[in-house]
Amino acid sequence: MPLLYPLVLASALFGIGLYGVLARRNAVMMLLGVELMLNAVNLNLVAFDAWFADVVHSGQVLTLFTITLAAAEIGLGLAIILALFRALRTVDVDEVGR
Amino acid sequence: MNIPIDWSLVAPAVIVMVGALVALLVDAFYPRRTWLGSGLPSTGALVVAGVLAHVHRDDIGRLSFALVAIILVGSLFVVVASNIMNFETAMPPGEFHFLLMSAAAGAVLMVVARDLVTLVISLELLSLPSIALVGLRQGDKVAIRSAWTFFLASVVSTAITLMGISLLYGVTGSLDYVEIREALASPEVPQSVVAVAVVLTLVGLLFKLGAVPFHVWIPDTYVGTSVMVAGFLSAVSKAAALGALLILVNVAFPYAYGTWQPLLAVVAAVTMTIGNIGALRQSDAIGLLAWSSIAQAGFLIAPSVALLTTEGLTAPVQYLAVYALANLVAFAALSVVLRLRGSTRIDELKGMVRTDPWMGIPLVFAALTLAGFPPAVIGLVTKYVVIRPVVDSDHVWLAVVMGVNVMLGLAYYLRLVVTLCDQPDGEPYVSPSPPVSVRIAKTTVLLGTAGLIALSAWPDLLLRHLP
Amino acid sequence: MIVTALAVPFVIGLLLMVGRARVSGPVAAAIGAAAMTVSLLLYALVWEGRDVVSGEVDTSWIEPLGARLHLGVTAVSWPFLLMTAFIGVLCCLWLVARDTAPALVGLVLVISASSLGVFSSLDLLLFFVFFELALIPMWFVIAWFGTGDGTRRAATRFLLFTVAGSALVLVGIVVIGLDGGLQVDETVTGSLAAAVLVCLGFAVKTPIVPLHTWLPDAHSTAPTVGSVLLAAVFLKLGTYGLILFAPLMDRFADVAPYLAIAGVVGIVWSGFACYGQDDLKRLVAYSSIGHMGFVVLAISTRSDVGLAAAVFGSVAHGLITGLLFFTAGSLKDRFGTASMAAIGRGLYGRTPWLAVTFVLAAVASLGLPGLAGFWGELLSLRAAYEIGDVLTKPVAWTALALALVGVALTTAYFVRAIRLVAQGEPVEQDADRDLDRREAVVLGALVVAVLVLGLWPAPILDLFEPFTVVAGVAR
Amino acid sequence: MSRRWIYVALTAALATAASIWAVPRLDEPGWFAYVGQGGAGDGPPLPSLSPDLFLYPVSAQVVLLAVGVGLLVQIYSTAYLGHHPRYRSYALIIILFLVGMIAVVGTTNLWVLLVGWEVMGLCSYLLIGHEWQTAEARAGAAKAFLVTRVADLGLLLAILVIGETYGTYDIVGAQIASSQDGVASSTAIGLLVLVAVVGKSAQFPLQTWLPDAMPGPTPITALIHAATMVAAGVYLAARLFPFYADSTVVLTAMAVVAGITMLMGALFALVQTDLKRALAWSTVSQLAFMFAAIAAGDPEAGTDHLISHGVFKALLFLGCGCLMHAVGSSALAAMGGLRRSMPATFWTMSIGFAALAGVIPTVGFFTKDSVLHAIEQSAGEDGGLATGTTYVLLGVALVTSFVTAAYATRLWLRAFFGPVPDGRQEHHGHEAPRAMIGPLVVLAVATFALSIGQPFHLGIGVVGTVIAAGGIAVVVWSWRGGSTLEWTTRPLTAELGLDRPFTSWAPAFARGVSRTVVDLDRDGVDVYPRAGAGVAGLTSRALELVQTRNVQRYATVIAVGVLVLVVAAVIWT
Repeated sequence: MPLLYPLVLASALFGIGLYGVLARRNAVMMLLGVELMLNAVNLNLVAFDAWFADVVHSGQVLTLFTITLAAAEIGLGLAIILALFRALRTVDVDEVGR
Repeated sequence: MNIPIDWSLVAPAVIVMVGALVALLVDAFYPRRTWLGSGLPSTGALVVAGVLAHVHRDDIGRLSFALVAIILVGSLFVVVASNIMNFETAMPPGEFHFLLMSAAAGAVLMVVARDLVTLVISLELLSLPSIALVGLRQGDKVAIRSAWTFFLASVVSTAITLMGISLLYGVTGSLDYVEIREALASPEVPQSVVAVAVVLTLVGLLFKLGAVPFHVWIPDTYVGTSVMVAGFLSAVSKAAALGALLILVNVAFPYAYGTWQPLLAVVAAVTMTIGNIGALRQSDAIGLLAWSSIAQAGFLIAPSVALLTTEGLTAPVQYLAVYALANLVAFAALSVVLRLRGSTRIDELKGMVRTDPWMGIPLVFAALTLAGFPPAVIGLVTKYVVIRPVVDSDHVWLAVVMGVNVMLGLAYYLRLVVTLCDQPDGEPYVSPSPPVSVRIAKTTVLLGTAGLIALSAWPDLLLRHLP
Repeated sequence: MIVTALAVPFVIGLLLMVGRARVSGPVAAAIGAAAMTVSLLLYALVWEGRDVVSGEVDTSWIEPLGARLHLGVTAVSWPFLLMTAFIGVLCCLWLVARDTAPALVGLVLVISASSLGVFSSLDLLLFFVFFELALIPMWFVIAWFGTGDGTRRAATRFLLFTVAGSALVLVGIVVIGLDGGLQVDETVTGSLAAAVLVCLGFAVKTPIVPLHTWLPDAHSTAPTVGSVLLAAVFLKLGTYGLILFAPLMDRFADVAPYLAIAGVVGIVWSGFACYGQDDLKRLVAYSSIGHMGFVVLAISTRSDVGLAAAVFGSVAHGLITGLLFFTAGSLKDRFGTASMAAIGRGLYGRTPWLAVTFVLAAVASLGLPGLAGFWGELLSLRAAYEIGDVLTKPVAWTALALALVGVALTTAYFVRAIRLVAQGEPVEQDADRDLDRREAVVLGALVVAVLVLGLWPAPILDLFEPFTVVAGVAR
Repeated sequence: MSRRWIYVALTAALATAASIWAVPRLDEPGWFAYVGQGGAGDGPPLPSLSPDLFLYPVSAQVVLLAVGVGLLVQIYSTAYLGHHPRYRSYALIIILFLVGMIAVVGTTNLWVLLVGWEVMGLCSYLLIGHEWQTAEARAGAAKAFLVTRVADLGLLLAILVIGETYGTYDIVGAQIASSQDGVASSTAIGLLVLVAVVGKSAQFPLQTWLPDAMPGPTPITALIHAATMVAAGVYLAARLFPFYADSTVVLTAMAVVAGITMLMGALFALVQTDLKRALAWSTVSQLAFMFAAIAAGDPEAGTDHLISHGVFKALLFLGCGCLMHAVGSSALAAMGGLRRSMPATFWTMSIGFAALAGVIPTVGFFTKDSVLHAIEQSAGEDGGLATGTTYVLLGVALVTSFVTAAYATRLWLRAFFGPVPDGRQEHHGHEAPRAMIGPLVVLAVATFALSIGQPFHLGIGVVGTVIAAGGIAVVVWSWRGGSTLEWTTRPLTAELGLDRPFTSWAPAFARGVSRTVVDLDRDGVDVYPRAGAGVAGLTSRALELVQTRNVQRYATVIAVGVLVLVVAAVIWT
């Protein structure tokens, strides 16, 4: 498989994720956008790893770490959103910013 | 697969992490959740980590050791001065110390990282606890909102950095600094992709430094959180980011200097200018320091245009040391002010040098250090130190921008200084006999000031021994 | 010896500021005068001759940067030092009055001591540290002890202008330091950037048109001693800086023409500006710009005569403008304003001695031969006439012509001022009061100094004659 | 009363000392001969004020004239101004003035000369402005000081050029150098000196300050504006003559200036209605005579006339002071018929007017004769003025002689003869006190005494006498014919409007420019710091607008920032 396909897909994912972060008003949806961006990175890493046939598989190793990090971020993010909701009774970022 | 671990490098971070866990456990199992209960193990861990780092300083390398030392001392300062918060029931001491120590561990790890995986992990280890720290105060709407701001800005920039790292991996096939450098040395690598990758990779670090345009989170976050956490972010977190940036660029990207050198120069110039201008209209001392820390980030980044020379590496570290100490003194003094007077508005500080010289004079001295103005000679000398490599690498225009920014900076530091020295309004505030925690915080402030004065009297102390 | 001479006023100044509640104003002023006298005597005694660096102190300071604690008195700096210490003594004596705040005396001492430090430094970084050290105290002097509206604004303007200039100087010092080190007697640089930055920076301090707009506000709102220190000492920091740095920079030649032209344009500009002033302090402030223009013209020739002219001109201006500001201060003390319209005409008849002093100061300032102001101007003109090493004939002679126009204008505006204030049908006011003893002592001392230097310029000029190596300034 | 004599005694002491110094020098040979030490170095040294006192015969004469007139004026003033509240400062300034004059004349050091020169200028300023309550005195003083000081810049530059050319600031040294290495830069030096003396001696076109200086006390006018200060210009031109003697340009310029001034001054004097002002214009005209002699290459004739003019003009001014003392005004209309009531004043002043008109055997005749002779002689000589110029100059001088005799007669007649004006009581026209008459007598005697030993040039002397007699005759004839001698020719009484550039144009120009400069300084030059502060303030406000606490906006800033940086980086790379 040519390297191009996964890269295009990754770029698209990253872009969509970024759009989600910038455009969605709901905090949870923004988190999802971030997830998409991180997964684009993962896709990139795995694709490059496969393409290089990297012996030490550093790409895949980093992918594993990224997945973990993503989980941690989501955990923290959701906790914050929960606290926000408790404090402000909303998860709409426009409301939060006011 | 047997992965070799260089324990001498990791040991300080591990010790700090252990300290974090101990603090959490003590807090969990010790029925009276006191500040000291979790604070003492933290302090101890930081001291031990420092000793360990000193023992292994040859393995760590002079530069990294200097950065580790700055981070550990800064964390220690924050831990001790944070005692000021012991009266706040909304602030759980165990969690506070655990998060602080975790972040400190991440910071230490960042400056000893020699591959991108470690860098990413340590960056997150620094970021996520910091975010949690910012929002830690329970039921505080402003704090949680600040945490949300910080969180989102942080994860977005982390994602961008990761994207950059993935591209870098795609170009070089490795995540190890040295291997990346060797790969980039070859002329066959696609230059534009490298440029994009380098820029994206640096984003996360610049974000932590608070460089323009990644500075937007700083004012909200500093003002929204507790004072000492802001101090931690401004000193320790920046130290880690700067250290990581210096080492990453110096070790991994020397051949891509065509990309990062102009980038850093422009970013530095814009950052210091925007930071100073932003500070001009602040009416709150914390807000002023927040913007000033953005401006200072510009001064920290500027000498990295000469990163490939020895001086380009040491100058920012020396500047960082003084900046961190002065900033911590200022934040700690302000935390005392906040506790005693309930506000950090600049108007509230009026006449403090006369009514409360033991807090007023340190604030004045810290402000003068940050402004780079005698009698705080060390501030001036470190300004000189950071301008030197800039000029040496023929970026005279940047040096001139730095000069102009010294003037801009003075405009608001002066306001702070003269307000502090002014005739106080109304009745002088008489604080009731302060509790021990305030005394501890005051002592740290005075110790820090003493350090600054000693350095002013004898700048060689710093410039010769660090790094 | 130099260290003592610096430390005494510094320490006493700080002590006075700290212990301001425990001492009365006159006592503080007397202590301050004593301290400055000690300093003056030490500086006078330290002199060992013009071919050596007198009282040299040279110890290590910041090794990695090549900066040393290097102090010493040279033929160039000695007149500046004595003048500064003398003015410092007089400022303290001036403050021996009932309503003096002890803190003001402390600030005056600190400012004087820092300025002495500037003139004593033979290390560029040390020079810069002292250069900056006096600024914030001066802010306080202007903002707290000044009179009129907008003292704070004027003080801040002064400070920011000066710091903008000195920041450029700092960058210039970095360039010089990288090229040739920081020791005045060793270093030399071929960098154009250094020359531009340093000249631009000192141009703000000196000040040179069009970078002068901070000066009138600051001078006119400051208290009397503040104005005196600003004009007599602070402006000299700028000219001394130029004198000190000019020989260090090979590319000074590229900047010199602009400097010369800006200097003489300043002379003419300030002349016209003075002609339209009503406020006496503003008038004196603007006149300082003109006199500094002569000094700048002299420096820009970078010749031996120019050096002598610059040093003499600076010192003479210090004394004469000190005299003018003290006189203006006396008037302001009496009438609450320095506006000539408000003071009224006929001071000759109302307060004869004060009026005579004012006329004498004005006449000295307009450069009448036989008074101190003349020799500096004259030598500047001669330096321009002889063109010097770095200027071209068209530039130098254009500058010369403009400077002559400036001399005429100076006469015109001072004659106008004398006509408006000293002469005229006297209209008595309640505040009419001739000099009291304190004022008489201070003004008398300055008058004597102006006369002595005017009739016997040799003490300073002999430092530069015959032209050989002037120790401490690489040449 | 006795305190006033202290100052007289001081002046007398000064005069005695100066005389002891100067009198033996009168017989020294040579006219500014090259004696004394000095030598050319590599370049001129820095200026010094070592006194370097040295007198030549001519300088000795001028010193004696100055201290003599000074002493007489001081004595005269005890009566004239003795009750003035500011007599003390007045008397002291006169002494200072004399010291300045002695410095100018008695030194070979050009810097000392300059100092003395300017000290005289300052003293003149202070003395003209002695009555500083009155607007005319203030204006006159300011004008005198400004004009002379601007002109003095010429002297300053001339000294610099001499120093550069000959490597020394010593006149004798420079003369030696010029005799060894030849004269150089003569045109430059000469023109600069000319500027200086034109200002100091009130020659065209800088003549207007002298008549306006008349609000000063009359004795001062006698001292400064007749005998000494204005004469110092002539002295200087003569003293430095060797340095520009070979420059035709300079001599021609000087001749033109002298020619214009002498005739103009005489004509203005002819139509004045004020005695003092008429005498002032007469001084201007007579000074031009001296310059004419110098321009003709005979400075000695010029200095001789300087001495004689100093004496008789001082006499006239002091006499004028007596008249003013008597009638309370210097207007001719207030005088008339004073011959009988003030006989001493009448006789002494008559001698003065005779000398002014050039009547034998007063000294005025002889020295004027020498001047005319010098001009005549220089025609056809090599170097110096062109022959045509010389003859024109001679013609103008003769015409001036005629006019001079005419106005002298007119003034004499109008002051002392004719009807007593209506308003004046007879007893007002009383004789002046002895302290005032005494000096007049001394000067009158000197007017004759100085003619002893003066040369006489037959041809030109006869012509001059005839012309003077003609001038006198015309006026006397017209007086006999019933004319009141009120000649008010409009352009002449308005002094040709030559004053306008000084009294209205220059001040208006200075005021206009200064107003513009002040405005520009505030609103123009100050724009850049204010604009800078404004931009910073606006940016600061804009930054606050960005800090909305809206996370999405922050994220957008970050994303856009990254995009910009990436694009920039790609373009750079």
